[in-house]
Amino acid sequence: MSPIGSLSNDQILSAYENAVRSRTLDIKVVNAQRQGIIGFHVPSEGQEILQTAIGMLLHKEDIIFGYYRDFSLLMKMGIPVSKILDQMLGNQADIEKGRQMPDHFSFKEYNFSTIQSPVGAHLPLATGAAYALKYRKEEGIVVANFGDGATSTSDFHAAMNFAAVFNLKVLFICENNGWAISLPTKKQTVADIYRKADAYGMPGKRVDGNDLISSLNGISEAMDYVRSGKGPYLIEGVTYRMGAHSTSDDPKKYRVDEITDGSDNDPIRRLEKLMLSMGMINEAQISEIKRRAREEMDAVIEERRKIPKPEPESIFEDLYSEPAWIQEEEKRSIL
Amino acid sequence: MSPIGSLSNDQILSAYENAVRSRTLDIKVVNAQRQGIIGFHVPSEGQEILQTAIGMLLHKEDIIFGYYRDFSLLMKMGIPVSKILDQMLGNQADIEKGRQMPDHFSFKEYNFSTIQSPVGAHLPLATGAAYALKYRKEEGIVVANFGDGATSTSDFHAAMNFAAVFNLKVLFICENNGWAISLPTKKQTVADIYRKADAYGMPGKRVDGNDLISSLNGISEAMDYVRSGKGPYLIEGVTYRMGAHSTSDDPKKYRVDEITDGSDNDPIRRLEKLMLSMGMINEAQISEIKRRAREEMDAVIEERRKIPKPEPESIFEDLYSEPAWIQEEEKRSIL
Amino acid sequence: MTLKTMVQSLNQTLDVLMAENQNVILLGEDIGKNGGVFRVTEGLQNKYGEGRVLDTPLNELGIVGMGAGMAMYGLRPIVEIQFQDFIFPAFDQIVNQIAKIRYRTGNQFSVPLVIRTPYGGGVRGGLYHSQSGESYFVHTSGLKVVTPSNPYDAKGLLVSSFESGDPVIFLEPKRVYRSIKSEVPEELYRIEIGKAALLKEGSDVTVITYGSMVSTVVDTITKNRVNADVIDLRTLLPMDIDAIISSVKKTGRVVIVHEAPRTLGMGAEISALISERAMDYLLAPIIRVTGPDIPFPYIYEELYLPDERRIMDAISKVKNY
Amino acid sequence: MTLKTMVQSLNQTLDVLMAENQNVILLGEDIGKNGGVFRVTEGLQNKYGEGRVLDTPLNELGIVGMGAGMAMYGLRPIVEIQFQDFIFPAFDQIVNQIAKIRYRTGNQFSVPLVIRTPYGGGVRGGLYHSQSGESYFVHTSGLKVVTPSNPYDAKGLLVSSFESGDPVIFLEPKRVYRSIKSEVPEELYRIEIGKAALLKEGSDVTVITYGSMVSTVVDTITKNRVNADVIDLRTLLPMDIDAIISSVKKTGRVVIVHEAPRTLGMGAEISALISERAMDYLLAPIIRVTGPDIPFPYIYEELYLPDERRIMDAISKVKNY
Ligand SMILES: Cc1ncc(C[n+]2csc(CCOP(=O)(O)OP(=O)(O)O)c2C)c(N)n1
Ligand SMILES: Cc1ncc(C[n+]2csc(CCOP(=O)(O)OP(=O)(O)O)c2C)c(N)n1
Ligand SMILES: [Mg+2]
Ligand SMILES: [Mg+2]
Repeated sequence: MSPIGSLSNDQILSAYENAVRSRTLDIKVVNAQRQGIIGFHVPSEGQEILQTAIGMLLHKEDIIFGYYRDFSLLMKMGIPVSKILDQMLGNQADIEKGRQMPDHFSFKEYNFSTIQSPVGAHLPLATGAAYALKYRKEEGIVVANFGDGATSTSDFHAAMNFAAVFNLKVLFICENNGWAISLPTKKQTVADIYRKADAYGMPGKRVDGNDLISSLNGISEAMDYVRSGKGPYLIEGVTYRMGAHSTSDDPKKYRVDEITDGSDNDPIRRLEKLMLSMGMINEAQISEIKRRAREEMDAVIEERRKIPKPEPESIFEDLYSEPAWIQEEEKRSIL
Repeated sequence: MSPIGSLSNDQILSAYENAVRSRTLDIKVVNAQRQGIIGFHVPSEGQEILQTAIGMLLHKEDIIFGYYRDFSLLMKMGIPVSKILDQMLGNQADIEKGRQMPDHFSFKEYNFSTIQSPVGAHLPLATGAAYALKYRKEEGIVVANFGDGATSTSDFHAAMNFAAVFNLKVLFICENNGWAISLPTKKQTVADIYRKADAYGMPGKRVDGNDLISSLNGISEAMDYVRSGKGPYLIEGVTYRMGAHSTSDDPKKYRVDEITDGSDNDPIRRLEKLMLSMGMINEAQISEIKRRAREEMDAVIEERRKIPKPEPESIFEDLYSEPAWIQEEEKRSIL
Repeated sequence: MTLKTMVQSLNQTLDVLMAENQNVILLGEDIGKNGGVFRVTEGLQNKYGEGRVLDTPLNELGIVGMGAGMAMYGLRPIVEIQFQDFIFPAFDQIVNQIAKIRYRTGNQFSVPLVIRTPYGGGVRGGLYHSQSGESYFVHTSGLKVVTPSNPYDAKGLLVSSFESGDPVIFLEPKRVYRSIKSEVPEELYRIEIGKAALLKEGSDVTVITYGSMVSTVVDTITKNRVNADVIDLRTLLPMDIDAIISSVKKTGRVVIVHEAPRTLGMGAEISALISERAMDYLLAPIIRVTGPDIPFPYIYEELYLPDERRIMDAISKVKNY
Repeated sequence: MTLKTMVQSLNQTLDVLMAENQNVILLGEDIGKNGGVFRVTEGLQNKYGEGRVLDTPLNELGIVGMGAGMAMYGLRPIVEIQFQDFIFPAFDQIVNQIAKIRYRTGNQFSVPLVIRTPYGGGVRGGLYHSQSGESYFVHTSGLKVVTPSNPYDAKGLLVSSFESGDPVIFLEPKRVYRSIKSEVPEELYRIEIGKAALLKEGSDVTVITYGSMVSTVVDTITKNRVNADVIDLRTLLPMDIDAIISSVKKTGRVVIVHEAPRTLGMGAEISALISERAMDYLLAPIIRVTGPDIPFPYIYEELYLPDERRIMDAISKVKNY
């Protein structure tokens, strides 16, 4: 049973707003990075629609193992922009206490697990979380997002196989944005990514990740399958990394942009055009939504950047359930 | 072009003899292990026909990355039983100088690479060897053998993907013997093993590894493909581990044997019956071949076990291209 | 109380932990019907079912990673890696994930995961069934590293490891699995993580060791009537620095014995800690008696392993210095 | 001779090695058109083609394993791991394969493979772009471990590593990549593996360091006019034991400085080696100034890294002991 038939104008509008707010935050953060306010960023420009679709279909009890390029998903999950920025600034309000690079979020309260830098390494954890749900017969599924590059990792292989062998409720979603830093997907692997499911005896499906309806259709079908206990499922969402890999990257070295902000194949523009053609929205309203998003983001950045850093001694905390003598001694000698 | 049409009686007979000699050596070595003459053994009983087929189709310049259960392949490659036993005994004639457990062979002279214990870890090396062949435009292909359990390893995933992406001449042959120690293949993975090729965009094929003709047909088709430069190929040879995983294993804990020595589905017996039905051989000749094999193996074991151990100081050699002070100092303090 | 081998002690401990806590899950290769290649999990799948004793596919990364995910979400997994030599495919999960998750999430998540694995040589296992890799883990903050030397400690340390709330690498000296028996109470008891045992008391020399070498050291000291403090570290991370330093201050002479290779073996850290803190008490150089810096060879493993002769040589050297 | 950064020096060295030897192949992530994320391989794919500069899929195990296979079969691969933090997925290939292949085959095969990788902190890289993991490799016999501290050494050590015939972990201190320039001759030259450099001579104290900490140490010593021997190890496995011991015998006081965590960091081995050999020459405890045993945090990396204050504290302590 696909939810699309029942998709209301409000839902579409809110999906659109989420994508616009995410894009806007991306642009503002990249600027903040240039000004030295934020240390680093991995923009999700181009992947907003796919991520928003995932967010729309989640249930409250689902556990998300996202990756570092999941801004729109975080926002659609209702995680406040202020908390996102606190992490990126590494300030005193950051629940991670400033320990991780920007974009490496952990929001247990929101069932958003924890992001590491090593690509793919969260995927085996996702199988363990799914086993916990299964063992305790709890509601909910695990959704694990990752890039096309991640499909080459050892972690992907282990996690896909374990999920299938133990018949776990894991929905694997590959956000195939065409690139792993400078490596195009066709040099990452010869196969179509959704076909990698074959190797594990699970279904795989490709969706147009730049199209809201295609994404919602494919993902909801997969979620139905997973929720019903039939086993794990692999979705390949074909999308596109519109900008640089990160603020440290210079994509001109290796590619010419194929999709640019506001062009006809920009996924946000595509949704705009759909909404315009459906008469759901007009250009003035679009401008207003974008203006509001800019205002919102400017205000939150201004507010959050004023929060001071955590105390220096905090870097010696949380290594163990109780402090050990080694770190205590080192803390005394350093501070 | 399949070689089967042109398969001569002599070739079939020599395949049969190879399988019988291998089975006989296996049995003798297991006995020697019980008597404390040899430390350990991983028998290949049940997998003789598949391995013999591989050996028959190899070219001189092909490079083999085999695994620890490849007795029949080694023998079909013309590696003398004496050298096999020298390694297993760890004597002074062992080219590895007694450093590895039995069945962990390296025979560079015969283009048989080197066996490690960690399952699957040779597979990435095979891609490097294949790249060397390609880069130097040399004849030959790389053949990499491994078990069904190995398909779950990270090394398998990396090697399959790299081989496909770089379009390398690697023939991957999974000797699916139904078990990884106590784990049946269906709990190792939900997929059919040959379908794992899909994940890497390469062809995969299943052959009846207990049938000489099916094995030769499938493998030669795959070899033609690989030799012609079309890319890597995955063969799944369905065979059966007739005995224990190793001399340390007690299979009664976890299974009942499905195929036993000399029973109708024993691959050697199947070949015998084929040859008998074709009038190529009679029961007396069969007994004679088996008797000769037993004599041969008894004699070689008797001969090789007399060779003394390497000198104690040899264990400090061959760590680096030139000795380093650390090992030299440790040698002095220990000897 | 009955006499038990270490294998029996561990098996019984796992049994009680599973009986007491529904959230205890075992996972590893061949641990189900087969009971583990060393039989530590024998009978447990039969008793607790396939949902609690999981035979996994052949991928250590998957085992550790899945165990970690279970631990983050409320289960209490105890993982078996069949041989410590085969833990390296999981090394990234260990170093970059489980050791860092509590820290990086600001204590939102923890990974109370025990990774049991047999280690050490002396069973004719060659390069890949003999390694003592404790240094790789002790250098990794965020982990705890524990190794029992006898059946009694095995139980008490496993219980404490299980209850510690942190990821623990639990190294089982496979040479000792069946070679020593001790009295092991049926009920659960604890041996504190981070506390060493003083197995013998003496004033001439401090001999520091752990795990697989403890019985060799104790036998050597007893047989040769050495008047020595013998310290069994029991926990390698964090080490019991107080026990070490107070003994060194008493004896002034130190010999460290382990089976792992010398270079950056535990002996290096112990020696450095002593130099920093008790230099002026030392009457002789700190000597390490260890495995050499070579792969563990199939032949001559008796040369690889520290033995009575090498231990006594070192003791004589520090005593006659 | 021109002034070059370490990145330029390495780039030019790779260029010459490739020009001179057709068998040199580079492989790694993003090393082709992109020239590596730190630009060490910039321009080389353009010059030598896609057959000699390979952009690989995202799998470090595959990179190291494929490189090892090439090396066993006559090619001369030089591998790049994008950050040392991401080498752990390849750890099994490193510890169980490349370090043991010559040994286990009785010298039939060797693995002349150089694994280059940027390491260390100070670039705001947080937990996963800052680690100094040298201990993991130095504990692994069969490997050589090398780390240059300046652009000149980078070239000489890379050439020697390339020619050494063994697997070499070549650790490039990323903080130094562009922060120091030195004169670097165009032609190839060698700096012997296993030999340290005495960067300053003095009689009060021996300061031992390497890689990323060398310039901090030298600046501190110079600025504070400490009368010290400053040793840049350059090779971590095997270390230059003679250089260390002869300096210690002269000064009697030792401070070891590195960025890696203290517990089983290089300082432990250096301290233990000195205790074994030169105990009677010591006038003060051997002190280690190192990174703490915590993951490398994103904020306060200046607290993590040893600095002038901590180095001078240690020097005062040993001088005034
Ligand atoms: C194990 C590991 N190797 C290398 C890196 C460096 N790295 C960071 S992101 C990245 C590319 C990831 O590509 P993909 O999975 O497609 O995700 P995307 O960034 O395109 O969203 C690489 C190679 C890493 N973080 N982890
Ligand atoms: C990385 C690793 N993990 C575990 C082991 C222990 N082990 C040895 S053989 C084996 C099963 C291998 O099964 P398979 O690949 O099917 O080969 P087979 O023995 O059946 O021929 C296991 C788990 C190992 N050698 N290496
Ligand atoms: Mg991508
Ligand atoms: Mg098998």
